[in-house]
Amino acid sequence: MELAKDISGCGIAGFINTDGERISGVDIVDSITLMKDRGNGLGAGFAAYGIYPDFKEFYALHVMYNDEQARKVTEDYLERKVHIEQHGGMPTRPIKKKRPIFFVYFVQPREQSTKGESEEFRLEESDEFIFKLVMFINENIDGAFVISSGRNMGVFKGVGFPDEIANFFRVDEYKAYCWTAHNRFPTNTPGWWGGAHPFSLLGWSVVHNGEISSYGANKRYLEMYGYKCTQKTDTEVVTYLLDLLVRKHNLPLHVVAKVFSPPLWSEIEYMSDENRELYSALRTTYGGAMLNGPFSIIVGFRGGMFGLNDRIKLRPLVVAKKGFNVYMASEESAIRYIADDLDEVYMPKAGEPVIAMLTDEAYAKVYGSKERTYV
Amino acid sequence: MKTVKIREDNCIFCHLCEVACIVEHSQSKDIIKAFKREEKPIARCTVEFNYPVSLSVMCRHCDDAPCIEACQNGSMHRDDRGYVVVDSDTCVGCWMCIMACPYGVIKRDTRREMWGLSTKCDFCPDREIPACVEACPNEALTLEEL
Amino acid sequence: MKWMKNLKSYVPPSFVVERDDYRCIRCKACVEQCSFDATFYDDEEDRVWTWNANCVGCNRCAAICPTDAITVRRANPSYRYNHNWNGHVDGLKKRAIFGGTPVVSMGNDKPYPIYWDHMLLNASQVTNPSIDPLREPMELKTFLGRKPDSISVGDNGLKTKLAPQLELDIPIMFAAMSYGALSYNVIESLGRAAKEMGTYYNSGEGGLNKDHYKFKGNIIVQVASGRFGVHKDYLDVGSAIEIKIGQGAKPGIGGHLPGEKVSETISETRMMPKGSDAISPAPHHDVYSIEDLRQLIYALKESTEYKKPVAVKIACVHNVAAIASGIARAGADIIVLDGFKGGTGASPQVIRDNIGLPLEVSLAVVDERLRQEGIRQYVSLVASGGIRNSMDVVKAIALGADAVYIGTAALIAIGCTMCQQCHTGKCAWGISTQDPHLSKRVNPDMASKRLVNLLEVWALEIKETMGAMGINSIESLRGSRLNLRGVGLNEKELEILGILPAGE
Amino acid sequence: MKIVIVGNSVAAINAIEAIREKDKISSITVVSDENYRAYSHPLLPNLVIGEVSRSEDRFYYRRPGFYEESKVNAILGKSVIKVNPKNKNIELNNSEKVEYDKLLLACGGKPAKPLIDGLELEGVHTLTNIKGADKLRKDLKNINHCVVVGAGLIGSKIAEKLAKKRVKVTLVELARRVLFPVLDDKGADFIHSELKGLGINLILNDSVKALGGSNRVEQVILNSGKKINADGVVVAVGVSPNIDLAKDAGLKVDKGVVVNDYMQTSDESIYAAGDVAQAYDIVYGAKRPIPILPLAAKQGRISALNILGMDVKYKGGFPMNSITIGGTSFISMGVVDSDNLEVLSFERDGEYRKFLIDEDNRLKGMILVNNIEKAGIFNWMIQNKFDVSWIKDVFLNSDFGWKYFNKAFRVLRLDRKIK
Repeated sequence: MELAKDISGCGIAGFINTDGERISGVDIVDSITLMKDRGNGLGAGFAAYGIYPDFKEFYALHVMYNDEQARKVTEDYLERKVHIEQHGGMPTRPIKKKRPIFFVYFVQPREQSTKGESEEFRLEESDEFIFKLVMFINENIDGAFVISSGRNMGVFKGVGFPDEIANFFRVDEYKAYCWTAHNRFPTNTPGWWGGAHPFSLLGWSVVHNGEISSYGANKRYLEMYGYKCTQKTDTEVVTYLLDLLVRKHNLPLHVVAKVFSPPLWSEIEYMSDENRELYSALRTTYGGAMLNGPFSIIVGFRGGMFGLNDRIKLRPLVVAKKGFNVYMASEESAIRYIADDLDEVYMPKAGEPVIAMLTDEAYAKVYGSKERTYV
Repeated sequence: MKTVKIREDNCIFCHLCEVACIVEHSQSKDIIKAFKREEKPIARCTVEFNYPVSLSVMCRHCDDAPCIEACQNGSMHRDDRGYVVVDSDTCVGCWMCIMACPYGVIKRDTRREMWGLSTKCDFCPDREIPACVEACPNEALTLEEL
Repeated sequence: MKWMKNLKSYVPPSFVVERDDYRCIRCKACVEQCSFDATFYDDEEDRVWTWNANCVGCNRCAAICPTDAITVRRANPSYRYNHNWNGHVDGLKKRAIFGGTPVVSMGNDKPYPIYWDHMLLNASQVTNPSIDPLREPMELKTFLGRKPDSISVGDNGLKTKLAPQLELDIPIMFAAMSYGALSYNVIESLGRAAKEMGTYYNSGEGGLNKDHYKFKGNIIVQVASGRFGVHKDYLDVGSAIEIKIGQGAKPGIGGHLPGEKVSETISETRMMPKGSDAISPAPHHDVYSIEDLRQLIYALKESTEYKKPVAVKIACVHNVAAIASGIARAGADIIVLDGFKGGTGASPQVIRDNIGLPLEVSLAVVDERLRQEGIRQYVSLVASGGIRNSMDVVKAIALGADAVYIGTAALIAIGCTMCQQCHTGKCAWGISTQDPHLSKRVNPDMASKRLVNLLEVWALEIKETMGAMGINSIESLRGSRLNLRGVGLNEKELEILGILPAGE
Repeated sequence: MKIVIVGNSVAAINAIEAIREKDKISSITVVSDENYRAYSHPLLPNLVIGEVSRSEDRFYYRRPGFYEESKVNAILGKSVIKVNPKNKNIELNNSEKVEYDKLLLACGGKPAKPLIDGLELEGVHTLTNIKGADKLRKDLKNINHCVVVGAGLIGSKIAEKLAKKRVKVTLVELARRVLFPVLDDKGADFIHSELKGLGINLILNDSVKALGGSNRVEQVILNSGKKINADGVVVAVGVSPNIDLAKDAGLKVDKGVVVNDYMQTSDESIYAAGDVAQAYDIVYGAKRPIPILPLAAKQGRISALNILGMDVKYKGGFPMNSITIGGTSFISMGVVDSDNLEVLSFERDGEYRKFLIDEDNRLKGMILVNNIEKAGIFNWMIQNKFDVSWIKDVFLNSDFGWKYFNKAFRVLRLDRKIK
């Protein structure tokens, strides 16, 4: 088979309409499917933002079960911990191969669930509550895995080529203002449904082409802050690092980019005093969060999309703009296939983040509040 | 002109400069033969010791060499490289150079039949780096512009 | 033969010096070099002779001999084999004859397991590219000191002020070895090398000679229980201050510099009378608890206006993790872990050989404990005691160290042959001696160059290894135990080291 | 510039070399009454007994081709009869005149004439030049017993050489010891025993009054009245500066030609150097002629540099001698015997060391016998008026050397930072 050679790792793609216009999943499926030889059928997935406007206040838990027993245990647990507004099986089309079962739950932390069962809960810490909930399920409940847990977003992923997965999850029927997609060529971990990408936690979803050679260091860094890396995948640590640095440490995204892909010390030496102090402090403090090794990532988050390369640009990433639309992909063809007459096409420099955000109006329209949060 | 710089702080009193000098000026240039089979040449450098001081001293190759001025028949002369050397064919062993040398580094070789021979550092004409400098294990002798 | 052997010792020689008579040219270089009176020249016989009983096996004579005429061989006394008693016979005799406990030097030389040699490193293949350090930037810069959990960044840049940090261009420093234990020239060499390589050398507990104030910016000054040479200027010259609680080679006991080694300059530097024994007490007499340590840490910080990180050095002992945690909470910025293979200038043999823990294990448990407690950010860990090569450094960093100290390795680089005679003050290589004639044997120009070479080569080897693992900055290796796999270790050892067995 | 040099020995040759180092253009003319290239005067005794021949390079002061390479016009075998400072020329004995811009008098010394009757007899020789040496060498077959008059450097040396040739030798010296100005009694004793060991009959405190014989010398009559039958006599009572030319030309003369610190005579175009010149003696503290080879060389160089207008000062010299008689070598410098100076001395196992130091702790003179190799260090100390107060205690150590000096001084000296 021709695919046996001339392979280059994973393919990633994503686009956002910064005006908040919701677009069907057909385009993203076309775009990622075009980069067929960047995958090998062992994993594909999509993340979509703005797909549950009716439940935008609720955390949408996409949960994958290996069996009914797992579902029962999980649902018991969920009922104890959270208020479930609505739940049900996720809409799928028939597929020939063996597959897990998928359920979606729209939940809110339950204020009354306090004593004896969990620590004290305060409303402003609902993100943290859900974070712990997800960590608990993923770590402790056999056969259950939360594949996404953000509000007004969701992840669809599994083992197969992108078109198969899209077909299975009926991705074409969803409408989102921001889509990201992944076509997987796994090397480190065996292909399983939960291990497919995007990897997601709360509002974060990450698609990633590459391999984080610093995985071991990042993992232990995260463990110090309560993150359990259960998936043995480096995309997982990227997701958790984003959650830690942005949600908990309040670092702006462009600064996070410099934590992930910091400038060389030889570059820092020649910076202005102010920047030198900043970058030295970043590297000194966040050495454990530095992503070392080849990667290009597209991160979806509440209200925006973020693309980044490793600091010496060992993996491809193309950015294009057309009107309100911002596209990112491993290959330019994947963008041109779904959008012609592009205003601008370029390859970002190593370690230079590309951040596309909903306009303020669009954000308010989509999320019903002007005050932005990342998750 | 480069000369051997004496770094007494590094001299460890091992005598290897003398050994190297003897070998270099021997017939065979073989260390065992020079010491055990042939007439052993006189070392041109001398290691002095007065605890804790130790240092190897050899000709400083003065710019205005008094030994040349004192020589009665032109045997002590400056060679093409600019170093002060003795013409052993003509030296008559009058020791006038010894009398003049302000560093006291010329030795007497009285083993020739008729004439004595002033023996001093010739800066190893067959080598790029003098043997003593090369042999010093602790860089107490270095080749430098003084 | 000029001398008669001390027959009452009843101990056969440990070494035999063999001289090839054909090769020996009687240049007497070996005679001058032997500082243990083992070699002499008999002019009547025209022979160089060796008194084997005095030979310590330092190999100085063999190294200096221009004709390679000398071979120093170990003389294994052919006592009848007895698995139980072999290796103890001479020690028993010495105690019985001399009535004192033998003092030894350098590190533990007993065949305890060396965990470094049971850990293998990872490398990239295909899926992530390895990096060629000769072409690509490869960063070893390391900062030691307290780091915050997070920093905040405003529109005008950094809002969080970082605690003072030690900046290292290479995560290898020279361990505490005092002026007094080592000769002036060795200290000079360490200082020069540290300066050139952008790292630090540790003054040790012997104070700092005024001449060496020129290395300001590359010195860590030590405050030990003897408080020798500790004063305002001394603290000011240091880039960091290290409180020595314990030392790997002799946990639980103090130090002893014999009066013979307390020369004029040593006496001046240490601020003590010439010729008197320099005794470091076992404990600091103002530190009898962790609270006292906290007070000492803050006293030192106070006196240096909080501008310098304060390190605490401890010997690795059984509950090292808990001790380290306490020290971190007591306000130390850096914790130095000194494993039981760490060297010394003098230690009772029983202590050196039987007390302490391996560095590898201690480092693993301390790093893990600090991470579990969420305080790993607040202290830097420096691993020390028996780091022998660059891969030990890589493995130490992967286990969780921020940097390492090297002592013995540095001394070997400048000549040491591990003859373990430091305590005699007669070091034939000019390293652990105050004899002005012997100490000339270390030429600071050459020795510092060799130290620089060593560090440069190690740096390159570390970079090569990092490149092989596909990372280009040392922080991505730090604590990355997934890059280690254990071989030949049992399950419990693997668990304690926090590494997977090979194949998993 | 036209430079003319009268004389062709050490001072002249060194002057030529110095000029040619700096100036390749000026013409140099050398005039000498001896028809030989410059040779080594100290080797004359060796020449007499055939240890060295005139065909050997060893005998000469410079190698063949020296004059050509130095582009020197050498007028050899002609003597200068007159110097005309007014016309700036010299007159040769063939009436030829040679013009000069600068003139260097380096005409050396002439043998002192003792007041002895019968010096005109056959078999009576002097030994100040090749001619005398040749004459003696040819006469050697006729000599069975030779009386050497004067036990100076040449006298002692020729006595030793003749004795080696199995000639019976009697050495007569006016003073109480041989080599009177160069050695003290103890030092001279070493030579005395060497000479006696060679079978030389040594007569001290006596001098020759007359030589007897009809055609050839047959008898030597001493002041003491003693008569010695001898068929050969070598008169070696020293040399005196050859000042006649200078005197005739109206230059200021004393014992030698008087020169200033720049080796310039009373005529600013005329310089003098070597045995003829009367220059400063550091140890003596006044100007006097010191007829020794190293000083002639130095003065030759300095006068040449001044001729070229380089303003180089002569710092002065002092007597120094190195001689080997039989198996004894000695080197002496400056004052060798004095009652006013501090004297350090040491004698053991054939080694003799003596140092004379003044009240300012300056070394004034010294004698080394047999262990002579560090002599030059003392030479430097005398020359530079070195304060020896802190080091004189070790002067008598046989292993005296650099190791005894103060470290800072030693390092600077050996680095050639202190000249």
